[in-house]
Amino acid sequence: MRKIVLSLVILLFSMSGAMAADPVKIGMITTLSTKAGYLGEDIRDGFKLAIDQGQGKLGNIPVELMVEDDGRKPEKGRQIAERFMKRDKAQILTGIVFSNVAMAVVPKIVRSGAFYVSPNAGPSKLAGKGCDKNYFNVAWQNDNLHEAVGQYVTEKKYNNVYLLAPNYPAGKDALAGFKRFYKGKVAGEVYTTLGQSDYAAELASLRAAKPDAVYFFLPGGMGINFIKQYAQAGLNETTPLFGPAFSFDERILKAVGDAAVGVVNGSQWSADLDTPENMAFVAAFRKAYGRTPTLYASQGYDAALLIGSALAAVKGDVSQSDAFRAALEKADFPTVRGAFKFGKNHHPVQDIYVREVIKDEQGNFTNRLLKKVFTDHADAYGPECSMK
Amino acid sequence: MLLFIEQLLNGLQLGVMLFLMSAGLTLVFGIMQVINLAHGSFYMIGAYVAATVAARSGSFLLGMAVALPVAAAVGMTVELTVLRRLYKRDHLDQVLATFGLIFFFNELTRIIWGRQPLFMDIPAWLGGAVELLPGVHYPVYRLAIILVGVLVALFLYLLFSRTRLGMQIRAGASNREMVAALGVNIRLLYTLVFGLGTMLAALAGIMAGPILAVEAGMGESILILTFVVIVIGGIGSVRGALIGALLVGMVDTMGRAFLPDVLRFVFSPATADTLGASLSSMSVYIFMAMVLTFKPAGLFPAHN
Amino acid sequence: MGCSRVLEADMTDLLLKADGLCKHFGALQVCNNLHLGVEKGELHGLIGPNGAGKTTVLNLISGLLTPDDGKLFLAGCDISRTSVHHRARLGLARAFQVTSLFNSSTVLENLSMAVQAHQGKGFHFWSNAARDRQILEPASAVMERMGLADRGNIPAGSLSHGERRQLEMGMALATQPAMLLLDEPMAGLGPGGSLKLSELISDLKGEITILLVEHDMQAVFSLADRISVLVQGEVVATDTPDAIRKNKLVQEAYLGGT
Amino acid sequence: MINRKAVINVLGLLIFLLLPPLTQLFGQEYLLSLFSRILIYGLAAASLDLILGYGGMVSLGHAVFMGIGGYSVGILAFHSYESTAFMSWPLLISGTENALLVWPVAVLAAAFFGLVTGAICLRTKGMHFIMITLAFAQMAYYFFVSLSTYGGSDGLSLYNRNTMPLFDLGSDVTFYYLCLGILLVFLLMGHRLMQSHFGRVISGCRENEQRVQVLGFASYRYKLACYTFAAAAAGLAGALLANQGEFVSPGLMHWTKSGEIMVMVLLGGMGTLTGPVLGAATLLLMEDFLAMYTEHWMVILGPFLIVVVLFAKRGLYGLLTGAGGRHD
Repeated sequence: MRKIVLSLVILLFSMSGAMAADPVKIGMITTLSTKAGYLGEDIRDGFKLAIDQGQGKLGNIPVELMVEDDGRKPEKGRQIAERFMKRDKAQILTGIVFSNVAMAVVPKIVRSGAFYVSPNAGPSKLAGKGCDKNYFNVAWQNDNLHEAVGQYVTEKKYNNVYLLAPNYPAGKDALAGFKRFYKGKVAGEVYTTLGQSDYAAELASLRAAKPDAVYFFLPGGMGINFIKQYAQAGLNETTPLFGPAFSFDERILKAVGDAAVGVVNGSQWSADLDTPENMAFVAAFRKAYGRTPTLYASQGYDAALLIGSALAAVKGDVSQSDAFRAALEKADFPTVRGAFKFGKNHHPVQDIYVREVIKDEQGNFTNRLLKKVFTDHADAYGPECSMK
Repeated sequence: MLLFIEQLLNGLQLGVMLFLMSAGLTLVFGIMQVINLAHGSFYMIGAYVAATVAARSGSFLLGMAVALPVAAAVGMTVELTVLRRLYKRDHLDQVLATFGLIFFFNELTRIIWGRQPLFMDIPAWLGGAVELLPGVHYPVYRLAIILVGVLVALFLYLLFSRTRLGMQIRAGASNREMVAALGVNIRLLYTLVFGLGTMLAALAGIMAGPILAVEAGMGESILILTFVVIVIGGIGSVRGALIGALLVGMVDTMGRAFLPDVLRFVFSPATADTLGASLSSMSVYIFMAMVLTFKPAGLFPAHN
Repeated sequence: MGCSRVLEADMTDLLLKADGLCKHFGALQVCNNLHLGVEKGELHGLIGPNGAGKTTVLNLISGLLTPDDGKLFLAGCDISRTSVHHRARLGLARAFQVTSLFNSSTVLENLSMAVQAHQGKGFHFWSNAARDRQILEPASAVMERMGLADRGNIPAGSLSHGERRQLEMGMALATQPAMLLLDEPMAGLGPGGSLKLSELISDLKGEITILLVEHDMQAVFSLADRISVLVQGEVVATDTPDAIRKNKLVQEAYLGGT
Repeated sequence: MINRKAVINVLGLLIFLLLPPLTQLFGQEYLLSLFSRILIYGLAAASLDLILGYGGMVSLGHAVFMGIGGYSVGILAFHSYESTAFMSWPLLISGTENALLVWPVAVLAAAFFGLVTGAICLRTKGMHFIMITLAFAQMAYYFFVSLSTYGGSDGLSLYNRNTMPLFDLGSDVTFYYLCLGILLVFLLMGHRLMQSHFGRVISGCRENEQRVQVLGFASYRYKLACYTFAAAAAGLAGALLANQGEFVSPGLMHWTKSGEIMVMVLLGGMGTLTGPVLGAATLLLMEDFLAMYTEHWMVILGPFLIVVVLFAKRGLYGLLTGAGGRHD
């Protein structure tokens, strides 16, 4: 009984406290359950780190972060978005990991006048025809990282590359993105079943095609399976493997182990990117959560800082939506990626690098920056966007 | 031709993996008449425990030695607490309850081990590849999986044809009352069979661990294929499970390997790639639908 | 093939004719070149030692099994390969050895189903079946005839063994069949129950052609017009009860069997 | 007992009728869309109940019909935005957003798919039936995943809901009442259907199919008709869901979705028609509210399902009404 009274009292205090400070509510819809749950976890933790560093404030404005799990289901994401907007009157939403959830949720959010800042998914539709003045992507357009590797592979004079991706739109976009900058021959183009776990048959065909390099896009567990099996088949000794950063984040590397060492992958960020902001971020993240941040965490952190910069500009009054939007467009925040600005379709114009997977002195698997491939790179869909 | 042989091996290896899963499931179904959707969870538990122990100790075999009894113990606990009460109930009650078990176990692994997929490596002594025929290199570990499958099939054969326990199990499958009348402790028998089924699933999980991502929910993708196997083979028949598993393994592998190439004879490359990819995803299901259309009770129905 | 429901007008002498039926399960030959003729209007007994294949014969006739070889005619019409429900629609009804009822439905509902089947009312989606007088009246009539009038609202699953048998018979009757296949209706009944059922069957005699499979010899010999003896899947004799009693082959089969 | 059941039903109806004003009163309008989804899933679950609870046909592929209904809406709307034709040969079909055209198309498409696959599936029984229905659903799933014109696994987003004369479907309240109306009509129809001559035969097939055949019913045809009808209703549910969420994706046909619908039926109590609606409400509300309190909500939901199986044999509806499911 005493416990109940006590918690009631605490609740009342916290409520009255909340009223006094009147924090800006930010709704985070993200994927915490399912196999992909760690992606949402990292985005959330990165975002939270920024808030914690500001002692509950972003851009010196008190904020309240609400997080809910969409279970990777579009309809659930939508349900949560509605709750955040209607019940909690949140005007800023963020957090969605997957393109299919984003496609279902984002149009609803921005059409109702709220803002959405994407810390991960960047489907081409939202960058092109479906762009919106209230939609900002602070991560990348889906094709970007593939484009960088395509460019790098061409520079390295690989001329007969084998391509592999799951049979779904993001998979096809990925290979299209790669081919946009890759100028050589295609030794084979294979689309696998979404969610497939065994790649023995594909690897056998791949070996038979004798390519001089392999590019693959297999997000999540599929990638873990593929990289392990690729190495087990002995292919990593003969044919170099390339991929986007999605299959080489620090948490996947932990699950893949030695099999990934030496693989070159494209990313807009790396833990060893030598800027003061990034060094501070990586150190703080390690201290707070006891693990090396992934690119998802960096994107979550950047999303928080971007929102903070705009909040500061309107002094926490999001209802001044034009001013808030203008502030977001400026992208005036200390990004951990070195340089960052928005294109007219509110997608990033940023540098993109290739990294190499290494085993560091402590025996941890991580990425080392290799080369900057693109400077101020924008996505290919901007021209389709009607915004000015 | 060499490629074809390699793909045959791949199909065989996938079939063996499926056999390990489906043998346990079909036993449990044949004998207790229980539809156990949570079978995939034991596969996952096997992989998680083995990965954890192997990571700590550095020994794959120790991981296996710990994971098998742990999974069996979990399985038997589930049998004693939940499934035992469902034997006489409608299949649908079993579906609902074991669906609940899937939720529970998936989330529990996430709570215990976190969201991060675990790492599990091939033991050094099974690493690398051997040259089976000139030009056909095959990973040793995958050969080891095939070997394990053959051993398990042999073990089950001996168990059922040579041992008293095996005969009791077989008799229990065909006539429950009769076996009970003979004074066999049917409850104990059920628990043991369930433990055995669980252990086979866990073994599949352990063997898959070094090849696949060890992650929560890994059981469901193979679970459905397992059900496909036992339905094609004929429910309750271990022999049917073996043949069904090999067929499904072959159909799936061959579809993935050669379908796009075959379609290129008819369609443009781009169309062939897309169509081939879609068709090969469906190949197993199309195969099952065809088998059931012509043999509605599967290839080897256990009971007439 | 032009087969329609058996009517009085188109009846030939033999209502049912089996012509060389064969059926085997694996290596076991359960029905071996079987010939059987049931005349219109008679009560035909089918007896034989255990395992002679009596139930198999009924399954072949009603269509639950398909013969490996041989033909089956109902009123001159080849029904060897037609489906169960088609044969039923032609006027072939069956009462099972192990009663086969809708256990959670009431007696009246069970009988209504049968009447409904006879009337061909299946694809009526909207009218309430429980209030259909065209069905209720004949169903109640059968219920009365079977001596179940006061049990109408009891679920079939809660009836006594004897009552279930009566209901089973009633189900077959309610379809107003041209021919009734009875599979050991007396099995498991006490003397009282047997007597009651015998009365019911003799009451039907002449009205419906009946093929009766029964273990209770006394009942068969007193009820049947003619009797066929089945031994190892073959009919070894068909004759009047008196003649069968004296038949050497029959005596051998039975004495040899015990 | 009848009284108690009637009281529960009326109470349930009242709650559903009064929800929109209540949510407005308490400023919780967002709940309305959750409850619209409950009504739609209730419709899908009740339609599954027709074949599963009454007909004894355990289908693990019912969600595929929702998917087909949903995609009918999505695809036609897509062509309407793009001003292109869905089909130009043999007859011209252009895109449209008119609900009075689209929804019947959705129903017919689902019914047709049900008819064709049902004709094959119904040759099998028991576990085999479960698996072959699943097989067809998986085929459809992979088909739509790879169908890049219509978004593949990302799905299709609608700009707005379908249009209908007299009703503004864009209004959440109107849409909610429309769903409620459709659900009620369906429950009424289902109830009558199961009491009709046809329903008798279907229930007979569940209990003793051989007997049904021996009586002279071609049980296969009855089951196929019932399966097709259930598919059509699920197709309508899919069309509604696509409108409610303004979105369709192949995820709608994944086997786990079919499993969820089945869980709704079992949870609520099969063979009751209203029970599955209760089941849908329970499952969706639990999912939603548990997720607000813990990320690990599944660790609670799982054992809850097991407890229901073990202790409420006839589902929640049976527990509430005190009467059994099914027939007695």
